[in-house]
Amino acid sequence: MPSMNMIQALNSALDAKMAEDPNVLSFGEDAGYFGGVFRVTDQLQQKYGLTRSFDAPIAEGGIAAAGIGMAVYGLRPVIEMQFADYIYPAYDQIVSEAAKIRYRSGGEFTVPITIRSPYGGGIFGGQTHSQSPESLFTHIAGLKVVIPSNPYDAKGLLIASIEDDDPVVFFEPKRLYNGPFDGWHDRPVSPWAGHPLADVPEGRYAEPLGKARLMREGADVTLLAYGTMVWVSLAAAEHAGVDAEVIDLRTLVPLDIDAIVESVKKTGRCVIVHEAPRTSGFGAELSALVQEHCFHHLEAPIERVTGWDTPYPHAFEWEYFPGPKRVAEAIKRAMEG
Amino acid sequence: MPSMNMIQALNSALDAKMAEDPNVLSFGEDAGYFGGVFRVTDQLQQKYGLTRSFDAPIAEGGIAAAGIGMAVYGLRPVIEMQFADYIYPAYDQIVSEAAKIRYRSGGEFTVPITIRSPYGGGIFGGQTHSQSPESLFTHIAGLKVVIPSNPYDAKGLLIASIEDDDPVVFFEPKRLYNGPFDGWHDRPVSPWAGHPLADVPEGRYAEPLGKARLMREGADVTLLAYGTMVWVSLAAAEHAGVDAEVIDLRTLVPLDIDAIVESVKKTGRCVIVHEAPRTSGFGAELSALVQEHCFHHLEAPIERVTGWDTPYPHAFEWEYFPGPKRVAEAIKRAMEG
Amino acid sequence: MKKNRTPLSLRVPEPVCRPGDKPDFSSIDVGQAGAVARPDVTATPASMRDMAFQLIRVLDDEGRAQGPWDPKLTPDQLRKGLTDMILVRTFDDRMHRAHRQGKTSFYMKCTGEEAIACAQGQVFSREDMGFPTYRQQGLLISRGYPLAAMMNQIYSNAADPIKGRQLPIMYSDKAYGFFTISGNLGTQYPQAVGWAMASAYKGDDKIAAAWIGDGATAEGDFHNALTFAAVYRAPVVLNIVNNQWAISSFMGIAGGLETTFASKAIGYGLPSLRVDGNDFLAVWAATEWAAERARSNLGATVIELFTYRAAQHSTSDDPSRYRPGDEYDHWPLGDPIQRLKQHLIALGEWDEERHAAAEKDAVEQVRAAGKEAEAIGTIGQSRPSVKTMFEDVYKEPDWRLIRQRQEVGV
Amino acid sequence: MKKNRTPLSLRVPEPVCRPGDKPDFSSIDVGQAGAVARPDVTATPASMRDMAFQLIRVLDDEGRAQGPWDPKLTPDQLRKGLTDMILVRTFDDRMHRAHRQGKTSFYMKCTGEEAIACAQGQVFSREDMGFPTYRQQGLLISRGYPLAAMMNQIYSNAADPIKGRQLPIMYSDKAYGFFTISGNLGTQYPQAVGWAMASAYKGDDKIAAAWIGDGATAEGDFHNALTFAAVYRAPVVLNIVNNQWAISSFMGIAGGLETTFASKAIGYGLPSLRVDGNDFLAVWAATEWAAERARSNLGATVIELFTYRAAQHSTSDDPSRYRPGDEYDHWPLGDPIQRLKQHLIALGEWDEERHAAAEKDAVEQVRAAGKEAEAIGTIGQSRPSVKTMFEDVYKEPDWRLIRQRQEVGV
Ligand SMILES: Cc1ncc(C[n+]2csc(CCOP(=O)(O)OP(=O)(O)O)c2C)c(N)n1
Ligand SMILES: Cc1ncc(C[n+]2csc(CCOP(=O)(O)OP(=O)(O)O)c2C)c(N)n1
Ligand SMILES: [Mg+2]
Ligand SMILES: [Mg+2]
Repeated sequence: MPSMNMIQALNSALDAKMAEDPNVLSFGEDAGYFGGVFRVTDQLQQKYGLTRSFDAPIAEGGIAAAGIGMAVYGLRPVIEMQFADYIYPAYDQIVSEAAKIRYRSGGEFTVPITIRSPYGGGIFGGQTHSQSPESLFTHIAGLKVVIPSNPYDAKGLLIASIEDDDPVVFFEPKRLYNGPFDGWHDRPVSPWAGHPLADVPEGRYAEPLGKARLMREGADVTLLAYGTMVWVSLAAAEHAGVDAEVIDLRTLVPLDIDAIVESVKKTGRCVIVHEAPRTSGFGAELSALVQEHCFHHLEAPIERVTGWDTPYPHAFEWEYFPGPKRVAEAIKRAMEG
Repeated sequence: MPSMNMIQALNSALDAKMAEDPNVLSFGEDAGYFGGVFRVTDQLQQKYGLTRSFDAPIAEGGIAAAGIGMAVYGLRPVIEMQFADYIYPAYDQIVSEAAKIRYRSGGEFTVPITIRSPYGGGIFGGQTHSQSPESLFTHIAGLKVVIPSNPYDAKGLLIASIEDDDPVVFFEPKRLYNGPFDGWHDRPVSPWAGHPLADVPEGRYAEPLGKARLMREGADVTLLAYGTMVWVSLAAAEHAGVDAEVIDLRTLVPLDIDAIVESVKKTGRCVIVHEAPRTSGFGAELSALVQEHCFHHLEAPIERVTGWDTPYPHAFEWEYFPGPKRVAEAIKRAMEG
Repeated sequence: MKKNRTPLSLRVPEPVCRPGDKPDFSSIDVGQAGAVARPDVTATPASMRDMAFQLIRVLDDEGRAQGPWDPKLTPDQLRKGLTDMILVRTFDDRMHRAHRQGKTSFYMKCTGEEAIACAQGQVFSREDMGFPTYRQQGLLISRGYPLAAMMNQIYSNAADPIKGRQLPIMYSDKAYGFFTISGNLGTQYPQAVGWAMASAYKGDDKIAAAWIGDGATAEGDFHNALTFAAVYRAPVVLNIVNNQWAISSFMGIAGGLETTFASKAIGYGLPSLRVDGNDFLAVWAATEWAAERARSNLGATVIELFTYRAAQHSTSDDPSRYRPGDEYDHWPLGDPIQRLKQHLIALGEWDEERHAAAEKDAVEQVRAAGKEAEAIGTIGQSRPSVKTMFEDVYKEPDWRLIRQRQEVGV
Repeated sequence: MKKNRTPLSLRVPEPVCRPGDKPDFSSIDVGQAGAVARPDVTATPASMRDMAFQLIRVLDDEGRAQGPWDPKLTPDQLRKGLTDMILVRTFDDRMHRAHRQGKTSFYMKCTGEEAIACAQGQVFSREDMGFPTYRQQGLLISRGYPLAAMMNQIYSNAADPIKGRQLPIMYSDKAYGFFTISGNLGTQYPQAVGWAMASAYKGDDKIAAAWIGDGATAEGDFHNALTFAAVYRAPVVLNIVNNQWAISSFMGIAGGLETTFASKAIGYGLPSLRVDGNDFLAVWAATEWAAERARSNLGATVIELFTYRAAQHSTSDDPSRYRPGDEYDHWPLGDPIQRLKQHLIALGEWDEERHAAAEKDAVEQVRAAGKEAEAIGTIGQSRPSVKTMFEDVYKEPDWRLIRQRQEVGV
């Protein structure tokens, strides 16, 4: 089985679907000939032709709207938003249209679109190349929200998203494109090569939406994370020396509530980690759900470790980024109760 | 003191500020000559002239951007988004620009804008005249979010918002414009006239941002609400026959955390009510904050009573709307623990 | 560096007339019927920019068809156009009354604009996809869509085809080539372009059409639509219904004082036509031209349909608060029904008697449909099953929706 | 209804040349220096639509100033323009090297486009407000902004005027009439219009100017800016820097094959000028025209500045992957520095020796500034105090920010 980094795995997902389904096409800013600023659509135009993987005008709203129109027609467009920070001009089309067309038309028109977007920090991208806007989409009924943390899931979840008959917002943690970054920014980073989750089969396979992945079994505390924070959480558990259970949520909507509840009922403690600002981040929803479902099992307050309630500050990336130290401290607080 | 409904009180706030500060101006779709589809800006053009209260093109993003540019210049624009459901085309300008200009310019440029918008359901407005998108703004560092529940606060908070040196998103619960609607849609509705909170002074006064209002003192359970849900919560408390403490948050950002914590520590129980869909609604943040601050005082799981995770369905308004019955049930669950 | 001597001042456009003023359309030049040339559909956009500043008219004041844009319709086609328009107006009047009677919470008429959708509903086919706004009920009606089904939607009753989910008049019907109307202005416009791109991508032969109001052209979606249509040469017809009003704002607030709406196409390199929207023949001919262009893989055309919103914006509106009550009477392009009637009579293919009969027939049709729909129920009396509230959010409900439905007990 | 016989197909524009191809600009007509008429600033937009399809050029191939657009600058003004451009290019080169040396995480050059900001920085004043994108460093440099302050920003060091908050080159300086650059393309454009509206509202005499790239004109913000500028007759100059590339996308993806970017103004009823952006004199003259128009309360002008992005998009980019490496050498409008140099020499106001001295002086200035900035520190070596991370989110921090700051322990 070839070892792929996340970029290659995502590219392989698109390749597999485009090979098998002529209704799948891809477009976005710089996503055609050039293959995308992160190279996720590399060589697809060369392989499948100009009309199946192409450049788009710098108009995220237009890209989303055109994709919606295509999806209504019966295609399965995969559109790229160059950075999640630039998804806002498309916000109306995504939340007012893609999310609601099935409902408002009584089920007659549907929008099987996949909206890919690199997201998250840790790449020294400053305010507008580092944001994590996932909770702005989890709030919208009608959207699914998917965030893989490794090459194997990236491919399987992207294929599942493309095959899904509902609109999916698919955020790619760009800090993980090349390796399982654990947040120790001052230590050498490891590449994906050789990592078991970088063993990515050729061809089509799908990972179901709505199923979390247990990354580490543990008895003492449950860590809920997604994207880059999965690796940070694993590192933090190790750093804290605590037998933590680490759950990679993988899809925020639909959420694998059973996996979460089962784990927290077992451990009685819960730490939630995300990069987005704290207030009204997805951690708030997770915290609310956990206390609603596990109130009588909780032995300590649920902790949230998150980005601060500030814009993403270029020079203070590592103070802003919820690194293993901060997560480990939260684990300790959760353990002390 | 004149008795005013909320529309009159908001109009009076604008009038007071425009009279006193030539830098205050107002514009929006149909907001000039006609005075706004809800008449909040009625007669302001006639009184202050064409350039101080005027119509805008149907381009919410342009309205926000023009307002931002004016605010940067030194004016204090008050812009109207005709319905909160139509704020999304302005989302990028609000979250990427208004919210971040002070920060990204090192404090040199500032955006003292007020973004008014009627929001919420209960008026049979269907999917696109009923939404409650507040949590999409509470997540954004740099924005303040204000939601009054009565004429007195509406005026005082709008004046405070206009005077505030940061961008404020000011949501007006349109179901309350004409009366303190308590969610009993099958019972006669009462107008504001005669209500103590409809006694609105002429001229300028401000209610501070960041201070909740205690609407009902109680010992048994804390109800957290804002906008229309304040009145629903009061009705629900009565309906449930429980000695509930009802807190009107009034501003979601900055939030009066002390008032919340004090109350929940006293009652040990908490019910949160909002109209927006449940997942990632502001109730999630409130729930997370309450359990973080009051974990050891909680005697029952925190309840959330919210809109469902569906678009706002025209024919099922009252099944969707979190009415007093549903809130009362949640109160009972909270009491039983 | 030069400095201006006098201080700057902010200009806010105002209409010529406000309530109490005498209506005045003297600033509007409607040209002459038959005067505008008809380029070949293969003409380059650059060669026909002047089309954006003229008004294509076919019917003259005497009701005769003039000039190169005469679509040469058969008497049957003309009569169908006329009776369709009559039916639309009759339906509108009835539904407007239904609102007063409390049978629906909301309604929007297209009075004075009937020629547009009734002609275009015939030029485009049901296999094409229309992306309408809320004033193209004529598309459905001219295609024989069951009036009762429209009423069921308006009444949100148990037979509402879209299950009570939307405000009245927000129809949706795929089989009739009618895309689900959005409450959010403008969003349909670039979607239509995407749909057309998909048809081209597949090598199919279907084209798309979209409608937008003069007011809503200011939305970013309008810009996106024209950019994408031009760049990818999408087979789409982009209609701008310039009825001069956007609720209480006159078209000057959308930039209509500065230039024509048709001229917006120029900056994208798209061809545009500017058409008398109250002239059934002109609308038909221009639409046919644009549709043929799209079908010939020559890309998109923008059509400005110049008309006047004769009625209130919606049942929630009272135009006498912001414009002279009798403004419509002075509007130079008249009434589309009267003008087509006059034409048919001039042709000897129609007369007052037949007209009266057609009006009576329309009333009958609407009455019959009304009976059918009201038998199911008007608003509040009947509605779809509550459990449908939780359906169609996704193809399959997730655990949240299942539990929420259980909580409601349905 | 007619159906097309042949199936539709989707058109995706492609540039004439890709890597490996021989550069070919034969499809581009640059016209003749001096050939384009100069309307009076009071001309109506409708009377000057053709300006959008011509190219205003002053400097001919021999470096002589030709025609009615010659701004008749003094030799001192010309020399300042030239030395400013040299300084900009020198600064760019140095900062680009600084990136390779790990002193900054990012840099963006404006090579080949220096004439635009250097000329316009003189025509507009510091009391006016410029709303730039990331390639208008010439505005600051031509106004004598301290190079060391720019470097401090680029290095995010302790003296960074914007406290380490933004990516390198995202300058902000109110006193220099330079609005904080946004990472989000296009947003500044309608903000500039709002700022100009405010000046007009107050009866002041300040005007605004904004810059946008050819690629970013596709954003909805562009549409909003032009609509609001036209409707409220805002005193603003709206510049489109058409350097033919948007990262890897050629201008055809933004609609540049279909028409000129200047022509976008027509659909809003705004006047537009299309200008040789590599011709310092033409840029100056067109800008002066537009600025005078704005200052005279006649409203906004759109200026397309036609140029070529000679360097890579940013330090993260490698253009040889998507266009011929030697394309710039074949670009017909040449290099702005060379052209102004040639002009000054032709006037007898400059020579090779003085040019070499100017280049040396620029290197010296940049070196001195570099020393100053590097003494404070390059990226990672020095930065503002961590506690500033929590400042300026609001005027006053709320309890969240106070507690979060405490959590960080600063
Ligand atoms: C995005 C958005 N903004 C505002 C509205 C509120 N609104 C509904 S109709 C209307 C006026 C539209 O005018 P126009 O586009 O000219 O269409 P017309 O009603 O004249 O047919 C407005 C402002 C809306 N529905 N959507
Ligand atoms: C809203 C938004 N979308 C996408 C980007 C990413 N991006 C940065 S520069 C750029 C190309 C811009 O091209 P153009 O406008 O022509 O300006 P130029 O770089 O040529 O000066 C893109 C796509 C962005 N910064 N903002
Ligand atoms: Mg209109
Ligand atoms: Mg460019």
